Amino acid sequence: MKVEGEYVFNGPREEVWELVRDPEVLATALPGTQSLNQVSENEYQGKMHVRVGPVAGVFSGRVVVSDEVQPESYTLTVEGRGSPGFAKGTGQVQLTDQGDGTTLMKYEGEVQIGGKVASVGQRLLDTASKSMIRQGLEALNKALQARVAQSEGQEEVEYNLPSEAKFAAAVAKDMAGEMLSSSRMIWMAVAVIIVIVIVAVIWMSRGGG
Amino acid sequence: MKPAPFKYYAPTTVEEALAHLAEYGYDAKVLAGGQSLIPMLNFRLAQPAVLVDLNNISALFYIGPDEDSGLRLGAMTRQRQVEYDPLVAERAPLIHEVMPQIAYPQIRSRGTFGGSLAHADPSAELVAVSIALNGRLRLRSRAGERWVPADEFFVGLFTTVLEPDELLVEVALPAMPPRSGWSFLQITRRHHDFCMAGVAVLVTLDNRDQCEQARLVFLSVGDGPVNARQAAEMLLGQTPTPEAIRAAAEKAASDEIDPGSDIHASAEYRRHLAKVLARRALTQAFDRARGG
Amino acid sequence: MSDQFTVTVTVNGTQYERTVEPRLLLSDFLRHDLGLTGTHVGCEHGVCGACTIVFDGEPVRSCLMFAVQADGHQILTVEGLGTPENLHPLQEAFWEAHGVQCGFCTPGFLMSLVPFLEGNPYPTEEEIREAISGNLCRCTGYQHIVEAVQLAAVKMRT
Amino acid sequence: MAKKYVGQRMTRTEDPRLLTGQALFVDDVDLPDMLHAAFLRSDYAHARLRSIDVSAARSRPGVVAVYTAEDMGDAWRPGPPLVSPPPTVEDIVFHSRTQVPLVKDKVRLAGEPLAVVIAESRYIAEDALEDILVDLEPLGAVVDLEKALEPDAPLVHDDLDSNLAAHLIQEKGDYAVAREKADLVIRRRILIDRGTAAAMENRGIVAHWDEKNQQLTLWDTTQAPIPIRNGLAGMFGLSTHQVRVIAPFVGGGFGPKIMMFYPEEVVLTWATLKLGRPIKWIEDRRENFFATNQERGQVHDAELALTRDGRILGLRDDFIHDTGAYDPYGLTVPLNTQCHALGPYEIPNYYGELKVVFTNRPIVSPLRGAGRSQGVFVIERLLDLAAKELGIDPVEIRKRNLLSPDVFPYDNKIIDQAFVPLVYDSGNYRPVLEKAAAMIDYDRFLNEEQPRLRTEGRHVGIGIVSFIETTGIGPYEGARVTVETSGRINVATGVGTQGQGHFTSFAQIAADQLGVSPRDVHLVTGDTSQFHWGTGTFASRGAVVAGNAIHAAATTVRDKVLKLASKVLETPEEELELDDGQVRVADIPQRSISLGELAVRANPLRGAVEPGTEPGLEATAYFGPKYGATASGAHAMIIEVDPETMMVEIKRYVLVEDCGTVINPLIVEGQLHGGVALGIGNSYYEQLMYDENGQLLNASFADYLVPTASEVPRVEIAHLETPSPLNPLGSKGVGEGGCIPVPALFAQALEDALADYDIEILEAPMSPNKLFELLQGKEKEQ
Repeated sequence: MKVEGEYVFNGPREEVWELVRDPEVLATALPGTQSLNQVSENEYQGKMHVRVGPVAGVFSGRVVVSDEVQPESYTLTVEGRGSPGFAKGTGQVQLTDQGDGTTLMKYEGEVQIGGKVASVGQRLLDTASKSMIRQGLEALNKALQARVAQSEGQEEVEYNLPSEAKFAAAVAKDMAGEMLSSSRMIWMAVAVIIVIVIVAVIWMSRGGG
Repeated sequence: MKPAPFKYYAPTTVEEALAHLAEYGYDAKVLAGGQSLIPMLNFRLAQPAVLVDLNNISALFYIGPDEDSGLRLGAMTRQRQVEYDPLVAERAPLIHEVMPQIAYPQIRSRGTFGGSLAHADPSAELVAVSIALNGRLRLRSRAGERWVPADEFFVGLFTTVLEPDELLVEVALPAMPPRSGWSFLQITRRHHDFCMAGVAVLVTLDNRDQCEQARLVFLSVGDGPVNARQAAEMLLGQTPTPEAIRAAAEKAASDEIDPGSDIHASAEYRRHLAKVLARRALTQAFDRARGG
Repeated sequence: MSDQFTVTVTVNGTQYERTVEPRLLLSDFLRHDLGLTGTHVGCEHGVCGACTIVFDGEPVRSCLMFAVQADGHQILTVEGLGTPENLHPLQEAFWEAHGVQCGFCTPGFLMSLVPFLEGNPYPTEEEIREAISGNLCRCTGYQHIVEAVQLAAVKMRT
Repeated sequence: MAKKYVGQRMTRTEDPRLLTGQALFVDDVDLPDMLHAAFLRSDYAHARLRSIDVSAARSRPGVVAVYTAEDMGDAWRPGPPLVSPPPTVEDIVFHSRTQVPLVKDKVRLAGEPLAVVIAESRYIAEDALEDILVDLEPLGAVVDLEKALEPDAPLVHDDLDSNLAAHLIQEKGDYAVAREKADLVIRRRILIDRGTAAAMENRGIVAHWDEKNQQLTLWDTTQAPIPIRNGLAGMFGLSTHQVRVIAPFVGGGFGPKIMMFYPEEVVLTWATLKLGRPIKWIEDRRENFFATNQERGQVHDAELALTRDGRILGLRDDFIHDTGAYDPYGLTVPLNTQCHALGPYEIPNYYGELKVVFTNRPIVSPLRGAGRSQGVFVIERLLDLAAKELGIDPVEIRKRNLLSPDVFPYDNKIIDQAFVPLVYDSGNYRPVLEKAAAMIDYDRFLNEEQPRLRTEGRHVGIGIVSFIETTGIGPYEGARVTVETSGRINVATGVGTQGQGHFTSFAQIAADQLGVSPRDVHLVTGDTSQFHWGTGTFASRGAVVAGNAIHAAATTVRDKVLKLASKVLETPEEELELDDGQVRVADIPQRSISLGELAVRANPLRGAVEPGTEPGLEATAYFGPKYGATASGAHAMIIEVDPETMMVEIKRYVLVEDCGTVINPLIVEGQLHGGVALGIGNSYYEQLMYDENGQLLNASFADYLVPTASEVPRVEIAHLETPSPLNPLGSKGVGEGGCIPVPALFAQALEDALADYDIEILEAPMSPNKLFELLQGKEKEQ
């Protein structure tokens, strides 16, 4: 599956770079992260407890950063696995200073998805990934604004790192697993994938070192 | 394909259910009709620790009149009951027309009206229809209750404004104004599959046969229901000529929806279908408005 | 979490009481706990309709319910419809019109159709096809099933 | 003979049990102390197995055993080839690679089993699957048929130097010369993709080793119980008398329920031998999409050479056939494709190069149609395009090329799936086509209705195609017919039954010989303890091959009955008649004896019998045809398309079938209806979608679209009978005929309906999305 898009961060490029390379921010901004370890200069390993609506699972993942050109671009290779399935992807992230204090992030990647989720959750995969990436990036942007505000000594913008539950809620807050037709079913499978994709994308935004 | 173990509660009152939700938060899933949750459990894609089953809460099953010729439905009202209810047929003919198109008879026997809304599938007929009809939803938690317009209830893909300790308990549907017309069209691969694109339309004409009010709500062409406000805006105050309808359909399909691709339909095909359906549905709805 | 629940349910007029885990599907309960193997399981995700039973008078997928949810309710399965020696008119019609081939989907069709025909004694072909739209059959191409329902409607009216 | 039951529309004997939920299916078997199995299957289509840790699963309460390939020791070995590879003829390449019970070193398809959990319930077994830790190293997957043969493609089988599983060229006449002479050559690339059988009952097995009796019993949803019995006995060192395989009522077969072996058949047998407890495994629907064989993937490069007046000079059809990760079923499917591309037409010159490739997808074996519909799609598409190019009506171009009735038996010079020459036994094709055209009112539709509807802006189109179906192939089947002392007739045969109505049609055959009602004929089938020899149900052969074996055995029993009755009634045999379960003296009906009484007398307690007299009224006979019987047919449809939405409605469907002597028209019609429904699925709804990594993207009934009652039209049927000279009943098979021509027919009708868009359909199945893209392409061109 192709994952691509653009997002404008309300902050200068250096700040964005700083943000995405700060493991502290990311580890807490990635809800459900049980562990996130840098295993070598360019490689991270982590475990995430993903919960999207009723779908839940522990995913273990690995990220390798390469082709890093600070503060412009880098390539990420991501692998995640859990009982509902697996995802594997490579993506390029590019940051462009727009000259007006904002930064354009362009991301482009190819994600392979397999296992249960891929075989029964196709209906909304594409739609879902778009939607989830947008929400993930918005969360990061809020973190950025909080940082920018802080560093400029302005009045602090209120930003609380989302809890697992809140994040999950933002991702897919659904109450009753009710619905019309199961015949047409199982979109939920999708959600897990989406989270994997988000993880990939967010990890993509993690700088080297 | 057998579900993983879970803890099970079958409260008989809303209060009890809310207490369970407050206690377990995101560890709990609400089981309404279960027609989409249980397949997920069977596939083991969902493994909630706790299920709170609403099927024994008799207070949530009802269809009744609301003031000003509207309707009120308890969230657990079975879809099959809605399908055959004479009051629904009289007061919400759009719903009456849509019900038989939802899934299969056996699913409607069990599936509930509120469950479908809370599930917030972008392809769900009732999701789009509830917005088209300007419905309002009553949400309850232990802290109290609030009413949310359907248009604001759906946040995105399977996402609503419901908090984990909240339950959707009731749906209120206002009466359609006089000189209103409606239409619901969808294109499915097989009869009764999730549609590749669909649209629910409600229009009202003034006494000069100009469009006084219009709502077009699309399904399956975005990460939630898409209320095409700009297209509706274009029609207001206009005589709904074929050209005006065509232009509105074009607007909605090119600027307001954001379809994804899947194994059944590409984004491009969905966009095309949305345009065709919007045109046809508006045409039918205006015809009906003129006739009534 | 091995909570057990006691379920009391009336199936085909007989009351049963069993202790079950809450996750036990109603289809498995009927087939394996009660030995009523006429209800078949074809997909366990609610599409094929083979496991359809009549639950409090309405057709439902027994693979999309838990046994514990049947507590205090009335169920009709294919075993409650007729016997080989004394077929229900709908079964008779399926026989006469050759609405059965491998027979695996058949109980699900019958249980979808019993409430349908009771509510609609003069169904059109289109209504019949709609009524069985939630039941898959791979053998018959549906034509003889539709003819069987037309025949059954006549039999059940008289 | 008083009554003739063959040819009657008889309701089926087996139905009352099926209709009341009394019929036994495999999942209904419930034995004391029974355990339940669940398989851990690979998520990856191609991967190396690094390690597998089942310790946590083993220690879960309720789990009795967890096994991997390592645990199987010497019992682990690849399965035998089910259909022998072709005889080693010069220039044939065939690499036999068969499936393994559990993956030992390398995963070759998504869903291949890695381990089995055996537990007190299926619920617990599935819980334990989640406890297993597997380390798989993903490898590049082979999915695309053409890319499979590229030099840098990953290898499905590392010991081969490419993914080529087989290579074979068949020739008739000289195509190159024919092409030289042709006025028109139509060449196209034609794609046919995979579907699945989707029988409503998934596969299932209950295996039980009874230690005290030293007896292995296997209830299995197989279409071939006897070969499974023989194979398992051999594999586990048991006498065939110690192994009983029962295929009880089976909820639809359609081809893929015949395999030797499916991994589960071996693993369950091995495990019950080890544990001494009965074990049940029921495939779930998601598993079925991975673990049960599939069919149809082929890429053709085909060309048809014709004269200006539409006569075929030659056909060249080079194609790549996808066999999946293994090829236990030999060349059955692609050979059928080659044969059916020749169809009912006089094609003097043919050249066909076949390449079979291994891919990282489930195994390919016959699925109702078994390669035939692909061949029909190729020839019919080319003929349609030629007709259009030459300005000849599609029916007319077919008529010009149909074989004439005086050429039979007609030797098509190439070999068929049984490696014997493709000989058409009998046929009369033109009346079949003409009848179909008349039934659908072909001329009136084209001349009146279609022009009228087109002026209304409606897009309606008609299609009509001819085809043949090779059926009733060997090697053989057998049957034992017994008159029981109750007067009822017992018939035992080895073929299994999956809904084809064998209980009834076989009874009709026996009843005619023995003067009883078919209701008094008890048929036992699919139980190896009841009949010892046979092959199975496949290739539309049950009624032909087993039917004729029953006919032969019943005829012999009849002779025995008459001989004995002649003595008892002191009347010459010629003056006796069999009717109503009695043998009567023709002119003196009160002088009679019942079959039951005769059966008692046929096993005398005292006294002497004439030397050479066999006891009982029983006979066993076998039937093995020289070659298959070739049925034929023509289908026609009218469809309407909405070119704005791509929604298609079939307005009328007509078919004419010639399957020789019809034993039971009711059953034959049912077979045809069901076949058409599958064909419609294969035309517009059912396609297995794989991504480039070999992941199946629609492994559920929500996304794999089996047609419902709303998609399948009413089918109007007519029969013509050209009996087969190869068997006494004159019958030909009909099980697959319904589905074979449908994709070709649908394509023709769709093109006709959208004539103003001038599209070419070169792909099956089509879909609304593909149609949308075709029309968009046209709009952009214009």
